Amino acid sequence: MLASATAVDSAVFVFGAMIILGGAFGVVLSRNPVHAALMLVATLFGVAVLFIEQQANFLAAVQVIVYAGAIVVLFLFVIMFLGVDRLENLAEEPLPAQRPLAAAMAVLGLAGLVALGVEGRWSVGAHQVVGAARGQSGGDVEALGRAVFTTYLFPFEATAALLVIAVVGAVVLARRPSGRMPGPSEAGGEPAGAQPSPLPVGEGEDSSSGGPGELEVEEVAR
Amino acid sequence: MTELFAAAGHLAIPRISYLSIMPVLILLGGGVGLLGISALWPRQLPPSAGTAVGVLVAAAALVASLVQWVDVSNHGPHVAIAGAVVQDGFSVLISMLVSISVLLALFVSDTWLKRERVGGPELQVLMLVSASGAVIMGEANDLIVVFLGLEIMSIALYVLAAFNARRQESGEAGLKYFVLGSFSSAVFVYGIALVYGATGTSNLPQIADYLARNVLLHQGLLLAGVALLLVGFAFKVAAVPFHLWTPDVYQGAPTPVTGFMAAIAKAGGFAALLRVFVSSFGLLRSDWQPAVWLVAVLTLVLGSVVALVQRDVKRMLAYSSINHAGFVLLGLQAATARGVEAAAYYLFTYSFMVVGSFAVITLVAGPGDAAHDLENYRGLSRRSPWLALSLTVLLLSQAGVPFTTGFLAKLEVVSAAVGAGSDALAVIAMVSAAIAAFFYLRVVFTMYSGAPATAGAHVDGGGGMPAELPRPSGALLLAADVSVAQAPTAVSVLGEQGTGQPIPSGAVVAISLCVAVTVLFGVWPAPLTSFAHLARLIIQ
Amino acid sequence: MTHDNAFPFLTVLVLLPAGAALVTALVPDGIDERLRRLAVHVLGLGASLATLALAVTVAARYRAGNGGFRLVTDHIWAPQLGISWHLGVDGISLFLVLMAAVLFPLVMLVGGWSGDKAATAWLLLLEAACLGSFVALDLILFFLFFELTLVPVYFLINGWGFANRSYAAIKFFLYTFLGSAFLLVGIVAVAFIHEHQTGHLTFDLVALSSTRLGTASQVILFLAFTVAFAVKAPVFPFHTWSPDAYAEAPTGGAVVLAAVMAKMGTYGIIRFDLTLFPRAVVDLAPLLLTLGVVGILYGAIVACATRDLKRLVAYSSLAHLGFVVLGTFALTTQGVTGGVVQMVNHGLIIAVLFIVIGWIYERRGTWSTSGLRGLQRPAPVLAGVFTVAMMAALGLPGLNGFVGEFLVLLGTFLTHRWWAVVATFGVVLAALYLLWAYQQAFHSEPDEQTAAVPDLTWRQGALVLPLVLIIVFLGIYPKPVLDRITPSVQRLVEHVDQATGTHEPAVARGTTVSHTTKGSRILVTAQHDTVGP
Amino acid sequence: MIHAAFLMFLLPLAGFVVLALSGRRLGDPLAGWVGTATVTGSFVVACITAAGLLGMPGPARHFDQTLFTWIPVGGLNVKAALLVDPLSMTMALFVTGVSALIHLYSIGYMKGDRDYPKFFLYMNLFVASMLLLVLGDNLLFTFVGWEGVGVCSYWLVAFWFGRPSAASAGKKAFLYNRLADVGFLVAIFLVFERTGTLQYQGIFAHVSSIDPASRTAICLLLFAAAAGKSAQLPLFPWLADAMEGPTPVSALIHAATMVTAGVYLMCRINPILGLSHPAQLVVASVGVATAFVAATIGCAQQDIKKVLAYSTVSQLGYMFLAVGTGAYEAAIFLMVAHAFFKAELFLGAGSVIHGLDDEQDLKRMGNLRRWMPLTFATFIFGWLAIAGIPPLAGFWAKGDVLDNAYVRFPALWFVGLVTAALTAYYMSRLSALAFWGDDRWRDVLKARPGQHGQGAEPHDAPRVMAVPLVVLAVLSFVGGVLLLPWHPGWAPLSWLGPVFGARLYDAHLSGTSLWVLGLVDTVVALGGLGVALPLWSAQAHRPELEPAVLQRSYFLDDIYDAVIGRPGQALARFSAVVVDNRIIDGAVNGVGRLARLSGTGLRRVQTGFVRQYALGIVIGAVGLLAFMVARAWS
Amino acid sequence: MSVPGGWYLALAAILFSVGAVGLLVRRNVLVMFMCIELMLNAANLTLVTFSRMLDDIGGQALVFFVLVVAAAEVVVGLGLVVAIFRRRENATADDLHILKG
Repeated sequence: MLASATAVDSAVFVFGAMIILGGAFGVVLSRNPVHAALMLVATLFGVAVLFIEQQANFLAAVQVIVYAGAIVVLFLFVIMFLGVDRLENLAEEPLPAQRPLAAAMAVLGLAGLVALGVEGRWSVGAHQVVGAARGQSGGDVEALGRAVFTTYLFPFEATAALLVIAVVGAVVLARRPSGRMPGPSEAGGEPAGAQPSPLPVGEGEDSSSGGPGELEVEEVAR
Repeated sequence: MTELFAAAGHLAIPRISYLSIMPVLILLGGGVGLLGISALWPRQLPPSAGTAVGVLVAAAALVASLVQWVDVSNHGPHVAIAGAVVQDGFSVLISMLVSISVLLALFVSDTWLKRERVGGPELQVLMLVSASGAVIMGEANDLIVVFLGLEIMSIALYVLAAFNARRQESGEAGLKYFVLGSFSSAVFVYGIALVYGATGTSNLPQIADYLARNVLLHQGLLLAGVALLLVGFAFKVAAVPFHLWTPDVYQGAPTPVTGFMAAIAKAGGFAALLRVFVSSFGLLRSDWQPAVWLVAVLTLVLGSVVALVQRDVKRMLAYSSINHAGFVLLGLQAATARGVEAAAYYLFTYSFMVVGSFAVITLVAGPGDAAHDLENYRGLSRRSPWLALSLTVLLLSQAGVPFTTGFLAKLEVVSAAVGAGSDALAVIAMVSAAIAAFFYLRVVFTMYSGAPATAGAHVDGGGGMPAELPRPSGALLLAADVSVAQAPTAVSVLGEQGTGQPIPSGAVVAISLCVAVTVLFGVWPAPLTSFAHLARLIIQ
Repeated sequence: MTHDNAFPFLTVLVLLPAGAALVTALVPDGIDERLRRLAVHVLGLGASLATLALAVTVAARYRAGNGGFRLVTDHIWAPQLGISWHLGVDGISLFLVLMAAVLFPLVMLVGGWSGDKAATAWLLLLEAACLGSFVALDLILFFLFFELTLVPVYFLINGWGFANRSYAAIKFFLYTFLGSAFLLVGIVAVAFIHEHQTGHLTFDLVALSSTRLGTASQVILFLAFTVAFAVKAPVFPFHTWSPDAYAEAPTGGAVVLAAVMAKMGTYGIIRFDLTLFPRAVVDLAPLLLTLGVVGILYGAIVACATRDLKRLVAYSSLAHLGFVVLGTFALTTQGVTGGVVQMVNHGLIIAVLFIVIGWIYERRGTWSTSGLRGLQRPAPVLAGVFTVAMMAALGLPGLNGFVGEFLVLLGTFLTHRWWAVVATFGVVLAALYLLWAYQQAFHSEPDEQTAAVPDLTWRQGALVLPLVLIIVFLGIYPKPVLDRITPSVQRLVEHVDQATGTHEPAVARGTTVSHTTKGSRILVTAQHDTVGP
Repeated sequence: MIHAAFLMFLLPLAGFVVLALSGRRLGDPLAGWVGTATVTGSFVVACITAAGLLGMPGPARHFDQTLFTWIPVGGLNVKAALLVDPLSMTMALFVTGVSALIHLYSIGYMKGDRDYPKFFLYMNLFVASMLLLVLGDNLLFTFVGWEGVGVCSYWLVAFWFGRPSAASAGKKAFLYNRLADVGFLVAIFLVFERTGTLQYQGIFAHVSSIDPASRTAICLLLFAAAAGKSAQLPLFPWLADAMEGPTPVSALIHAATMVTAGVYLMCRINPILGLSHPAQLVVASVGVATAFVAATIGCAQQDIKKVLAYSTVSQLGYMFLAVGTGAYEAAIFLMVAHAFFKAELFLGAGSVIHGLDDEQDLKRMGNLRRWMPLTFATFIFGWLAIAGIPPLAGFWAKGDVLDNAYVRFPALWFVGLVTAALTAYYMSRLSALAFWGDDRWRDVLKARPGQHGQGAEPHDAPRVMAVPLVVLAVLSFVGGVLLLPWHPGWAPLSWLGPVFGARLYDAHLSGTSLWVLGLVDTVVALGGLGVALPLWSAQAHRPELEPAVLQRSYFLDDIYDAVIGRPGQALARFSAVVVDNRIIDGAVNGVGRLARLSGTGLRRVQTGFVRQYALGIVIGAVGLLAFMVARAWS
Repeated sequence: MSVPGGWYLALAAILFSVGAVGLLVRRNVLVMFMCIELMLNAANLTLVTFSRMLDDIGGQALVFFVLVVAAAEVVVGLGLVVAIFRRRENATADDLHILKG
């Protein structure tokens, strides 16, 4: 089937797939979380490549910018910040039967999905419900923009709520607890007297790094 | 839809029917507004103020839902905003349920916040925003909107679960919830992708329409997507075997949050689940019904059986909530209008029971929110009789004792199941209810027994002595009306006599309301059942 | 079915004790203890006596006629669910209502809990639920009341019971609750089949009785219903909660459990099984008859080996309810009527037995026959009361127990000869264990402790006197009762006959036989060939 | 005046009620007089009623008095009604008469008893029940009386309940009767099933429509009941134990009246019985077998009352023999005569016992004729009567029975004859031991401080006790002589004709045969007497003549205990401990435990490790996926 | 003629599985998060593939929203990690098991 595609397309697909899978296995198999993060970047990049290959140029850009640029950086930041970058001994698995079962499940699930694909046992849906993806005058960016502001207007607005929560959540979580953190056995006790000072909370729309940013200041001050 | 694209280059923004999303807007706007107020407030915003604003917001959302209801009654159900949301009886019922739940939960958390002194209005904000997510799920008419609602609700809940930074359990609960929640979200998204691929759209009516018009040569893709969607939903509503997070999270989360979570997450999850499966995948019901049947059985049995051996009351109620999820699944499995109605009714009544129960648990837990062992409930009837009585009513209602809403809810779902020919499932459900009754009764019994029971003195020939008198000190039936009627004075009545500490009025209001609804509509079911009867999906 | 009256007697009958329960619970705790106890006492007793008066009024207004339901009230209660507040009495329920109404005031007084706020409120609530289940003509309404009884009883056992009370209470609750699980599903299924046929969702018994059900579904539904009823009654082998519950329950609780609540099970069988599933009833009659007979013999045999008086009475109760089952599934006028009469009689008898045993316990601190000796010497009146109840229990003619047992056995003999013959031996066994226990507890010379036991006080005597008188009266002159029960039973039996195409033996109905005081009658001998197993 | 019939049983019942309400206040002896008066009144009413009946023409001597409808259900319509006919009136007359005498006797006998009023309470109730039994106009009403006398017997046997043996004996009596009553009940069912009525007249009107097998079944079932009540094989062991009751009770209930109820019942159903030859044979055989067996046992008993008890059993056997041979009138004759002389014997024995401070052992009596002349004198009549010495009542009655047996079943006649010899033997033995020989009672009285004081000597009974003794002695003598058919116009027994029907009883014997048979009877009786009297007045201890097998009544009690009692107890224990506790309750608790166990097991899945939870989700997801994909595949 | 969609879909399925397995076998919470990102990417790839196969821009729009959700999740998730592991040395997911049973 690959042969029926043009050589370039095939090459790009194979290249992208290799990066993606290599990165993915890298994430899973890296003992060092930092390495894992970097491997993740590879995967994300590979996905972006395949996006482009499928004429999703805008998404490819967003993929690289948001994912690789922001999210992975955030990961790295937290890894460094918490100092949890110790090596993980992948050879041992404290939970019995975890790995064999995981492998078995993966094989089973994958077998199902892939078998469906290879057998061609799936019918795909109707064409062009929201709007054509190809051959648009303004390219995929305009098509996507049109879709987002018409058909997907409400979801688009709803993402605002999502971001608000992200911000508030990060703030709440990052705030230092005012009292001790009792273990389960001595849970309870008197609430500490001092009230935590409320963090200044901006009404930022998308400042996804706001929370940790504040945190950094505090931690450093300590 | 095509007319949108008629004029190339000109963007035809769809008309926004603000009424359709009014509850969402109110909850969301209220949350953000509260955030703003607290930021602008010169000092720490007192919890009462946060509660007040939150309650107002919730009440406004409730009013908005009522307006929606009038609208639906007058003009019939309709879709809005480019078909992304739907306004029908079912969605209105869900948004009312969510509004009321968040209102009650705010009352409860007010008490908790004051006692634990864990800071500002973020709790209320998160609750409001989370509630908005649940409302979105209820009115979502597109898989992606479902997903977004689910995420809005869940992400807020992750944070809420971890809200009490002083308790390790809270953090652990939050993280576990988050890891597993995101994992299930990923599965869910993958499911969306497959369904999208199989049908070419993510819009629910369009999916139904596509399935109605086309005979799929191979259903593999579609059914795989359906399975994965089911996994995502089942996770949210804590159906076995996707329930594993539930006990840990319920136990670890701050108690008011647990109540809130139990009510909201179930409501939102089931709302979307019912809509997606019954209206979009209705034609596939013969395919997914057996799966749901199995899941429901597992859920019913496991929920009741494992709860038997719990000593932590919160954890026990977590398992009980799993059991309840099984009951709601009966409504889904029926996949009929009656089933949807029954499920809606069940969710509606359950939210009162569960919020009320956790309100009492919040109070009993005491400072530090840690006293959740069954032993902590021993003799509660003496320390604060009305509290014990209220919990008794709520637990009995959960057990399905007659003349409570809990019974009618079970009756409704069982009716739906039987009506759809799932008699065996109905029987299993009722048997599980009987098992469940045991652990509810155990709590009740513990509350009403003073000293450790005189064990071993079995009457093998009249050797037994008449029991010392740990006697229930009130009549169950009355609790509701009494506590409502006496709400102003109830503060002192409810007061823990041992400590002389009055119970905050917030919790009193919440508990009274929950008990009142549970009993009132148990005795006089007509209004609520008629109301639930309106919970119709736009397409079935 | 006629709406005889504008005044809703039955609704008031149910709501009066419920309302009194509410008021009782609202008696404030703050006031002076004596005043509070007095208020509670007056409330509890007053309400139960008022209920009794109302029940007597109902009975007085009841006209047997064709045996249909009387004093019917029918209001829609939950329209979406098809539930209606449909109440009515016929001959079958009338006397159960009366019996319950008679016993509750007594229970208020004998428990040692008069003046206790919680106990009184629970009891009143229980009374409402018991009466409700006897007069409910809507299946869900019945189920509601049927289940509602569990809660007060649970609390009464748990709060006021004896050493092992919590085990007994929870066992009772769970067991019966579990049984009800099947009942609920069965009820709903019937209603849906009816809806499927008529397009009308209703749980109304009268409406549902016209539902056409296939044999297979009848059998399944019958079993679902009957399991719940069998647990409640209890019918062998679903009885093991009862010895525990009866033994651990306080005196009044045991009285209500055994005398009133047990009847809800057998009443349910008669009222619902026979009405809704006639074919299954006929087909499965041998099974149920066998269970009844086994219950009769087994209860008696186990009772023989029991030294605990309360448990002994529990097992005897199993045997007695076996008679009710037997009579019911005999499906003859005599059998079913006998079953109904037996229910009432057993209620009265076992009430006296439990009350007296409670008094024995008060006096001697035990109810084990091995711990008692020679009670008759110091307490002859107490012994006398016990003797009367015991004699009634073992079916001595002239006391009420005999009428029911005789009718049951006779009615059974007409259709299922050998079951009746075997069951008749249960009568012997009843004498065996009762007399044996009596001899243990009451005969011989008393030891020192027992010799000092006081006899019944005047108050106690006055409490049981009405019951003893009723026991004697019903034994001598049961006609007023039988005249009201029989038409309703005949109606029911006719319903079964019509639905299944079977025929009650001509002898039982007595319609085809000309009848004179001289007893000259014409019998078609050919009919006898169809009789018997 | 015949309409006053209901007063017959209402009077004792009223006595019962009065005594129940105020017996304690009346006290000793007023309560006794109240009891006696009501029964005497009852006797008077009986006489009046009988006179009324006699006033009617022979075949129409039948009067039905309906009091009220008792159990009306569908086709069943049982009335509380009395049937006054010659048979029932015969019974009623002698029941009330003997009862009145025994009540009178009891006033003296029971003097000083703790529960004096209660005794008369029970006695009155007994008389009322007995009259109900006799007068009932339908099977069920008869059954009421039947059970009523049973329960009164229970109370009276266990009257001295302080003695465990008395309490047990009462229970035993009741249980044996109860067991037998199963037959009665089933017979009632069968009768109703076949005829649709329980009224005697109605049943008899339809006798012909009852199939023969059912007829036999009905008869045998009723005979089973009768065998219990009348202590026939194999149900007689209770009667000997019943002697634990006060002696007047033994005299009234266990000799004169209640135990004869079985005979009465069989006579009552004679229209059915007469049509069933198998049943007749069974009745006769069982009767004669019982007569013989009981007589042999009677030969070896030491307890004076037990000898009398077995003799009662034996005599009842004769009565059944008569019933079985169709000689109902003979049965009734013997019953009445037996009532007189056996009551006499019991009361005499009671007098002896009374005089010896409650000593009942024959071996500790002796030579009492010296000390209790009146008792002795009256006792002689009873003794000779039962022994069959002419011209006392026993001779005629027994002769009548044997004559009929001779005609119908010669083999049975022979057994009956042997029994007659035994009867004479054991009664003479008793008399010899009690009234002749040495004063063996001296050490007994010395050892026991009784009401007579240490070392006191036995003496005759007080006057209230003496009067009945004398009256009954006279009746034992006269009863037989007067009833003889002295001339055709004087045939008191023929008035039973309408009840039994002439066709059923016809001896077919010539005058000569009658004389010969009578002679044989006399010789046999004298033989028994002649052997026993010298033998036992000389020496009280003759172990060789009292084998254990007879002393212990053929070990029947032990056999029952081994065959029924102990296995029964084991079964009960097994049912209670193993079946109920372990299996049924165990299953219930096991289900509970299973739920708990599975709960405990399943909670182990909840390890707290988030990765394992994820694995759970994956497994579930893969499972669902596999299920769905599999559906798509197929 | 480009590569057939099936290949992309299979690739996405493999990626999804690898992510899932990673979540199951890794103890480091952050790496677990990364695995979730892998799974989300697999979903995105699927969506884009379908978008191309169906010539429908809707699929790409969905990807857009998934991206936003992923971002929000990561923020909160990392916030949680920070809150919990701030004072712990080298904590792993396995160390969190106070709550169990």
